[in-house]
Amino acid sequence: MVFVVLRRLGVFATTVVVASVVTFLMLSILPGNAARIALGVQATEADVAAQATAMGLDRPAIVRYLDWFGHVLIGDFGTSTVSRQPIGPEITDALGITVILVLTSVVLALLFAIPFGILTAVRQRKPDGVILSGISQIGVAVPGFLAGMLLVTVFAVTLRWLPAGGWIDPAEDFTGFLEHLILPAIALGSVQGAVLSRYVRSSVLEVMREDFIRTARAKGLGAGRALFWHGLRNAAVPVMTVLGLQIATLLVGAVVIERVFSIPGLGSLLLDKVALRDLPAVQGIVLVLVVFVLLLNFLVDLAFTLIDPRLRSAA
Amino acid sequence: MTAIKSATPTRRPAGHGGGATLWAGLVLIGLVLVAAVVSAFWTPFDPEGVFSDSILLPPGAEHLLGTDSFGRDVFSSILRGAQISLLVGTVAVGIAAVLGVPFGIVAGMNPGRLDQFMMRGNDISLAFPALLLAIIFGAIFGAGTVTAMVALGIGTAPAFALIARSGTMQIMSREYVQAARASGKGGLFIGLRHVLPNISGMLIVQASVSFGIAVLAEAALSYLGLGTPPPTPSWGRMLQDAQGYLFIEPLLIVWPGIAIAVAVLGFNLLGDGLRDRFDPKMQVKR
Amino acid sequence: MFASLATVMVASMALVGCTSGSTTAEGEPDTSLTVGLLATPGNLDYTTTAGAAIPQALLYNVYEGLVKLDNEGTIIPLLAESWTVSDDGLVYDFLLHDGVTFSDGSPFTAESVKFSLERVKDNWTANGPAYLDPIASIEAVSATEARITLSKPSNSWLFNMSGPVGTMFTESGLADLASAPVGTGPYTVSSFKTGDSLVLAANADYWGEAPYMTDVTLRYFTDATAQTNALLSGDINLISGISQFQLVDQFKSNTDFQVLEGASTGEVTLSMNNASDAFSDVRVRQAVMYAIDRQAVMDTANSGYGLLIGSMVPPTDPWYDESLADLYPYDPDQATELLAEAGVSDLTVAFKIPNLPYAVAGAQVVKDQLAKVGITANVTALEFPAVWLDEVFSNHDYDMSLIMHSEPRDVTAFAAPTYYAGYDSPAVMAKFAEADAADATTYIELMKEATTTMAEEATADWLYLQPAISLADADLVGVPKNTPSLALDLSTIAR
Amino acid sequence: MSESTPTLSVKDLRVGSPFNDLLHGISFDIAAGERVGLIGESGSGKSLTATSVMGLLPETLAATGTIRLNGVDADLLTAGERRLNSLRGNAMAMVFQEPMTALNPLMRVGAQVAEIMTVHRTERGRRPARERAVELLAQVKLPNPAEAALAFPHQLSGGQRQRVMLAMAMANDPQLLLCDEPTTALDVTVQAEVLKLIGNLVTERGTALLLITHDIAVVAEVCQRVLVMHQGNIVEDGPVGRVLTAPQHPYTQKLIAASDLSSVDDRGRLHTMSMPVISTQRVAPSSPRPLQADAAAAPILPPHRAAHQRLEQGGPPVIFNEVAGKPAISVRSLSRQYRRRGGGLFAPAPIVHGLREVSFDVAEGERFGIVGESGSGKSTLMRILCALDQPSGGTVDVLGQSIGGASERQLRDFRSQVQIVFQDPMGSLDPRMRVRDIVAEPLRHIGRAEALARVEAQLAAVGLDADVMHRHPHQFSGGQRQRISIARALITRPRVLVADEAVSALDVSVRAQVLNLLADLVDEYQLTLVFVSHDLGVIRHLCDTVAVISDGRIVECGPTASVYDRPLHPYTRQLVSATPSLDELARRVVN
Repeated sequence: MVFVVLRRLGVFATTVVVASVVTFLMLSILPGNAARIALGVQATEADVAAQATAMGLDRPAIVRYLDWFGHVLIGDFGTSTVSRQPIGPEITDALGITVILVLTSVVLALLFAIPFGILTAVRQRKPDGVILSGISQIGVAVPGFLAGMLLVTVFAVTLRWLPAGGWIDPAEDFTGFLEHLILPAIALGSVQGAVLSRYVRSSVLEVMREDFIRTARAKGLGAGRALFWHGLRNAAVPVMTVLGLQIATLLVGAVVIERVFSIPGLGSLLLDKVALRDLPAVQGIVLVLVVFVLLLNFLVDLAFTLIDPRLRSAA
Repeated sequence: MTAIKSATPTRRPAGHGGGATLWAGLVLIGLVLVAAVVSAFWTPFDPEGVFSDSILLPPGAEHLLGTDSFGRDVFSSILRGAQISLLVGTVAVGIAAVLGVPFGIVAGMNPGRLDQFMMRGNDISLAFPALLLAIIFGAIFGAGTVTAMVALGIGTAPAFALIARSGTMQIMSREYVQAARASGKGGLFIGLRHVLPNISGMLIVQASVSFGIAVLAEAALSYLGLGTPPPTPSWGRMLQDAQGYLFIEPLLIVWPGIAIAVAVLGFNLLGDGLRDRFDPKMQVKR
Repeated sequence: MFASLATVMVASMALVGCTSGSTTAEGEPDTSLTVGLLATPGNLDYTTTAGAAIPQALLYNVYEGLVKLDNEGTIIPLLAESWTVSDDGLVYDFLLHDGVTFSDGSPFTAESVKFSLERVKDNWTANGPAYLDPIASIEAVSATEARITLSKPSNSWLFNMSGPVGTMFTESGLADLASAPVGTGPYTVSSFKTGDSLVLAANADYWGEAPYMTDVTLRYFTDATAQTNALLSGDINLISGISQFQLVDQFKSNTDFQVLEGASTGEVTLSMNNASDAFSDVRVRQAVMYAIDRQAVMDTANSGYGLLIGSMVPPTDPWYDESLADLYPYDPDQATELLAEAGVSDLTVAFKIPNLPYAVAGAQVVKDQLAKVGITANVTALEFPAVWLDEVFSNHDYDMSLIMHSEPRDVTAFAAPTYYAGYDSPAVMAKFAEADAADATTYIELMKEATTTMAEEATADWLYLQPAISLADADLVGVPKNTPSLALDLSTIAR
Repeated sequence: MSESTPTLSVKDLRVGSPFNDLLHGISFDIAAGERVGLIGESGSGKSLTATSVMGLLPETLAATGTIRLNGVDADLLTAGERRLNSLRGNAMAMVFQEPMTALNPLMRVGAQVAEIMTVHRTERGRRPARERAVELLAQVKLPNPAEAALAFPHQLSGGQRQRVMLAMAMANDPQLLLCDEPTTALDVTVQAEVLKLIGNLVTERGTALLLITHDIAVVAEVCQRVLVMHQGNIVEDGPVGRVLTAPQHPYTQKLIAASDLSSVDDRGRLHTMSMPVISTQRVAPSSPRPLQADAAAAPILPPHRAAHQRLEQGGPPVIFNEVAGKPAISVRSLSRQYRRRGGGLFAPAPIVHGLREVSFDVAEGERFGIVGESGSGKSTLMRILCALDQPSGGTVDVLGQSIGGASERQLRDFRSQVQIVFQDPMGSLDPRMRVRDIVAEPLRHIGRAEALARVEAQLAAVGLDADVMHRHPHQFSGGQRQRISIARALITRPRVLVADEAVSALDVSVRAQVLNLLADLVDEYQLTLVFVSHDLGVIRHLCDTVAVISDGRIVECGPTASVYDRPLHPYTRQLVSATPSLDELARRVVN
C-alpha cells in the first residue's frame, strides 16, 4: 500500500514537472507584445523596447523557465506585469471562488444524479424509467450557459429574487454569498447532474448484471437490498472516475458560467490575463489548473485503492 | 477457465431498447445533416448579408423564425449553422481519433515500460482540457473555427487513447492474436487486422459521444468569442448575440438552443444505441 | 441638443439640493452607490499603465489636478483657485487652495505641483507625458503660488493639464501607485480586485465640498448584457457609458430607471491605412466614404444611437463643424466612378478589426456595403488589445480597421505621419502647430481648417460619434451625462 | 421415497422467451435428503431449471407449471417476491459456477457469510453472525477460518471461494441445496475435494441436493439419482449406477459412450454421439503426401518408447523422455520467470517462477501429453515451445531451431512448421474475420486463388464443406469452431502441432468428435503432437507419452498407460485418483 502511494507520488511529481515545461513552452510562443500593452497607444517603439527589457522578456527561454519554475516551487508565482502585484494571491482568490462554485455544483449534481440514475437504471424497462432517462438525455444536450442565461432572466431579472451575478466573499456576508452562489451553482450543476446520472445509470445496469448480485438474491436479499448493499459500492468505482474528470474539466469549464454570472473565478481570470498578455499570471494560472487536475486524478486513484481491495495488493 | 465462460450461454446484450434509441439518434442527426447539406446549396435568405430594413422581425410567413439584429433570417442562419457544428464535430473527433487511437493501440500492444511511459504522457495531456487549450490556442493563433476544432481535437484525443488502449489489451489477450503471432504475423499486421476491427465498436461509440461534446464545446467557445467569427453563422454565437436581445426578442435565444440540443441529443442517443448494439463483451470493464 | 442638455443639468443640480435636504430630515439617506463599468483596470497606476479604465475610476475622484474639465467640456479651476496667463501666453500663475492635504495627510503645496509635473517627464510612460513638453520651468513662488513657464505658447497645454498628466502626487504617496493611490480627491481607494471591483470611500478630510455618496463600488463586467441584467436585478444603481445600445430601449419604458443621453469624445472610426497600396490614393479613400451609408451602419451596429460627425471632432470641441457630416453623402455610383477614375478594379482589402462588439457588428455592415461597390473586405477580428495593437497599431500591417478613438482632442495625434493611419500631410501638421501657438480665436479657426482638410482628404471615415448613454436608478440625480474627459466624476451624484 | 412428501416437487415446468421455448414441461421430485444429479450439455436447460426453482429467472423469460417446496404452501412460481426472499438462502440455497465473480469483490468473505444469517434473522445481531460465519468456514475446511473470514474474495483461490459459497449456502441449514456446475471451474484435484465436501455436508444435515453438471463423473461422485436432460426435456431419470451401466434412452447411451474415453471402436476412435462427420471426407482433395514425403521421411518405427521416471523430492533435475538420435523437441534446464505487471519506479516487482529447470525431449511423431493444473506452468511451456514467449534460462530446440533469442526473421520457417490449436473456441477465432481469411492467415507468399484452394481443401479435411468459407465464426458451434482452428493450424503442413486444452471447452459429444479428428489428422500428416491439458483422461486417450507438470517442474513422465496405472509421484497419484474412468465410477456406485 505504502509502495503504491509512494510510486504514485513519484509519478505525480514527474508529471507535474513535465506539465510545467509544456505550459511554459506553449505560452512562450504567445503573440502580442506585453510591453506594448502595458504602455498603450501613445508610447514610442523605444519605450516599448525599454519596457521589454525591464520586464525581462528578452532573456533566453531556458533561463526564464528555470527562473519561473524555480520560484513557483517555493510558492512564488512572480509578480504580474500588469497589476504589479504578486500573482499568487490573485490566483488563490480566484481558485478559491471557482473551487467553491464547482464543488457546490458537483454536490448538487450528485444529489440529483445518484437517485435519478439508480431509478432510471432499476426501472429501465418500465415506461417511467424510459421517460426519466429521456429527460436526463435532454439535460445532457443543453449548453450550461444557456441554462445560466435562462435562470438569470427568470430569477434575477424578472422575479428579482436573486442577484444576476457577481460574487461575495463568504467571510464578508454569508447570506449574500449564498444568494450569489445559488444560480450559477444550479446552472453548472443541472447539466453536470444530467451527465452524471447517465453514468450512474449505466454503471448500475452494469453491476445489476454481475454474478454476485445474483448470489445476493439467492441469499434472500430483495432486488433493492441486493443492489443497495452489494451493488452501489461496486457501481461507485466507474462513477468516481467520471466525477474526477468532471471536476477537473469544470475548473476551466466553469469559465462559461463565470462569464454569464460575471464571477471572478479562475477561468475568468485566465481569460482576462490572456487578454492583457500578463504572461507570468497566465503561466501561473495554467500551471495551477493543470496541477490541480493531475492532483485530482492522483486522489481518485488513491480513492480507488481504498474502495477496491483488489488494487491494494496489486501494485 | 474462459473456456467454461463461453461454454455457458452468453447473456444477451442489454435492452432491446437499444434499437429505439439508435433510431431516435439517427433521425435527429439526419435532421441536422439535411439542414447542413441543404443550406450548402439553398437557404431562404442570405444568412451572412446585412439587411438594415428587416431588423428584429418577429416570426412570420416570410421569416419563419424571425430575423436578428442584422436583419438576417434566423431560419437560414440555423440551417447554415448546422454546417459549422458538423464541421467542428467531424474534424475535432477526426483529429482526436487519429491522434488517440494509434497511440492507445501501441500502448496496449506493448505492456510494461512503454505502456507505462505513454500513459503518463496521456495523463499530462488529459490535464489540459479542451477548453483550456482553446483559450491558449486562441491567444496564440487567433480565435477561429480552425483553432477551436484543433483545440477540441487535441483535447479529446486522450479519451480515445484510453479507450483504444483498454480495448487493445482485451484483444491482445484473445487467442486468435496468439494464433496470428504463432504464424509469424508482425505487430503492424495484428494491430490493423485483428485489434483495430475488434475495438472499432467501442471507438465508434466513443466517437459519437465525443461528437456531441464537441458540438456543445463549439457553442461554449463561440459564446466566449473563441469560436467561429461572424458573419458565418454558428449556433453558439447566435446564442451569444441573442443574449443581448433577450428582452426585445426572447425567441432569438430559443432557436439556436433547440438546434444545439437536437444535435447533441442525436449523437448521445446514437452512442447509447450503438453501445447496446455492440457485443457486451467488448465493453470496457476496469 | 446642447440646450436640452444644459437645462437637464441645471434641473438635476437643483434636485441635489432638495433631495439631500429632504432625506436628512427623515433618517439616514442611502449614500452608497454601485456603478457598473465594462473595462477593468489592470492596476491603478496611470503613470505607467495605458487605457481609459484607470483615469475613468480615479481622475477627479481620487486624483485631482490644478484644473478640471466640467461636464460641458470647459476648463474650470480645481486645486488652483484661479490662474493668470501672461500676454505672450508663456507664463501661467496658479493660485492654489489653502489647507489641501493628500489622503495620506501630507500637505498639498506649490512644491507638490513642481514635484508632480517634473516627475512626468522621466517617470511617466503612459497617458501622454509628451503633453507636458511645452513646459520650460516650474517654480514654487510660495506655498500657494505656482508659476509655470512654457517654452512656446500652447492652447492644448492647459486642456491636457485637466487630464491625468496634470494630476498632483505627493512624494510620500508613490510607494504603491499600482494598488494604493494617494491623491487629494474626494474619494480614497479602500479595495481593488482586478476584473471584479474597485471600492471607493469618501475622503473624510476632503478640502472641498464633501460628495453625497460616501461608499462607491465600481463593479466591472465582461459584457453589457450582464451589466444591464445587474441593473435590472438591482445589483447596481448606475451604468455609465453603456456599450450595446439595443439594451437601452427596455429601460426607456421602465419607470424604475432613467436613461441619460450625452455626448462623448468617442469617434467610431473606419480607419484606412493611408500608407498602404490600397488606400494611398485619395480617390479610393473618398470612394469608400461614398460607399458607406453611415446612418445604416449606426442603425444596425448601434441600434441607431449616435451622432454623425463626418470628422474627428465631437460637438464638445469648440471647432466642431456640423456641416462636415454631409461631406460625403451615401452614393455608391459616385464611389464606383471614383474607383474607376483611380483605375482600381475588384479591390480586396485586409479589414482587421478588434474583437469588440461594436467593431464586429459595424464591420459586418461595412463589409456588406463595400461589397456593393466591388470592394472585397476580408474581415479578421483580432484579439483586443493584444493582437490588434501589435498588428494594426504598432506594425501598421492592415488596410482597413474599425475602432473607437475615445481620448479627447485626439485628432492632432491621428494626423501624425508616424500614427497607424499613416496620413502624411506636412501642411496639416503645420497648421496644428500654428494653431496651438495662436491666440484663442485663431486657434479655433485653424483647428477647424485643419480638421476639415483631413475630412476632405478622407484620412479616415469617422462613422459616428458614440453616444454617452448612462442608465441609472430613477432616484439618482447629478449623474454626469457627457464624457468630455476620461474621468467618471462621481462627486456630483446624489439621491 | 415417494410415500413421504418430497422436499422439492417440480410439475410440468415450462420456461420460454417471447421467441422460443427453452424448457418443455419437465417434472421431477427430490425426496428429503436425496442427492440428485441433473446432467446435460450446454443449452440443454439444466441451469434454467435451477434458476426457476430459486425464482431468479431473468425478467425476459416466463415460466409456467408448479414448483413446490416442502412446508411451503405457495407455488414458488407464483409466490410473491417477499415470500421468495424469505425462502431463498433459508429453506433453499444455491451455489453458482463462477467462483471468481459470484462473491462481492469489495466485501470481506466473513461478512458475506454472516449476511445471509442476519438477513434471515437466524442469528440475532452482527457479532454472533460473524462468529457463526467463522464456524461455518471451519466446517467447509477453510484453513484458519478466523483469518479467512477477514479476507477479500480476490485473496482466496477458486476452490476456497467455492467453499465460502458452500458455507454461505449451508448457513441456515436449507432443506434443499442447488449446485450449478459447482466444480467445473476448478482444478481436478480441488474438484474432488469440493465434491467430497458437498457430499458430506448434505448427508450430515440430510439436505436434499440438486447438482447440475455436464460431467457424468461429478454426478457419479456425489449423487444417488440422476436426471438426464436434453434440449429442454428430461429424457432419463434413474439411480446413478443403473444409468451409468445400463442407460436406456438413446441420448443417454450416446452421452455415456462419448464420455467414456477408455472405450474405443476398432479404429481406436471414440464413440461419438452423431455419425462420425469426418469419415466421409477421408479422401481429402489436397493430398499432403508429396509435401510430407521428405518431412515424414524419417521412419517413426520402431516407435520410441519413453522411460518412466519421476522427480525425486529435492533430487537433481532429471532429463525426461530422453530420445536417442534427433528429437523433434529438445528442452534442457528451461526456466522462465517474469515480474508481475505494475512493477517500476518504487515498488520492487514481485518475481514469479513460471518454469524451473525443465528438461525433456519429444521424439519425431510422438504424441506427447503435458498434464497439469492451472498455474502449474504448462501454458508457459506451451507458449515457449511455440516461440510465443522467450525462455529466461536453458535451451529449447524445436525441429533444430533454437527458440532462445531467435528473431522473427529466423523463426519464419519455424512458424510454418509449428502450429497451435487453442482452448477457447470463441476466443481463438477473430469474430470480425471470415473463415477463409482465418484459415488462410498462416499462409505467406501464396496467390489468392491457390490460398483459397488450399483453405477449401483443409476445411474439407477437418470435415467442413466449402460454403463455410464466407461465414463469420459466431455462426458456428463450439465443435465446428475448433475444427476451423485445427484447419488453420494445419494449413501450413506443420510437423509439430501444439494443442492447448483443445477440447476442454467442448461438450462431451463434440469433444469425442474433435479428439477423433485430431487423432486422424495426426496419423495422416504424421504430426508430432504436444497436447497440453488438465484432463488426464483426454491425455490418456490421445497420447502415448505424458509429462505431469506441477509448480513449474515436471514431476513425472513416462508412457501414458504406466503413468496412469502405476503413478510414482504423490502428486500424480492424487491427480489420477481424482479422475476415475467411467467403468471405475460405475463400479464404485454399484457396490
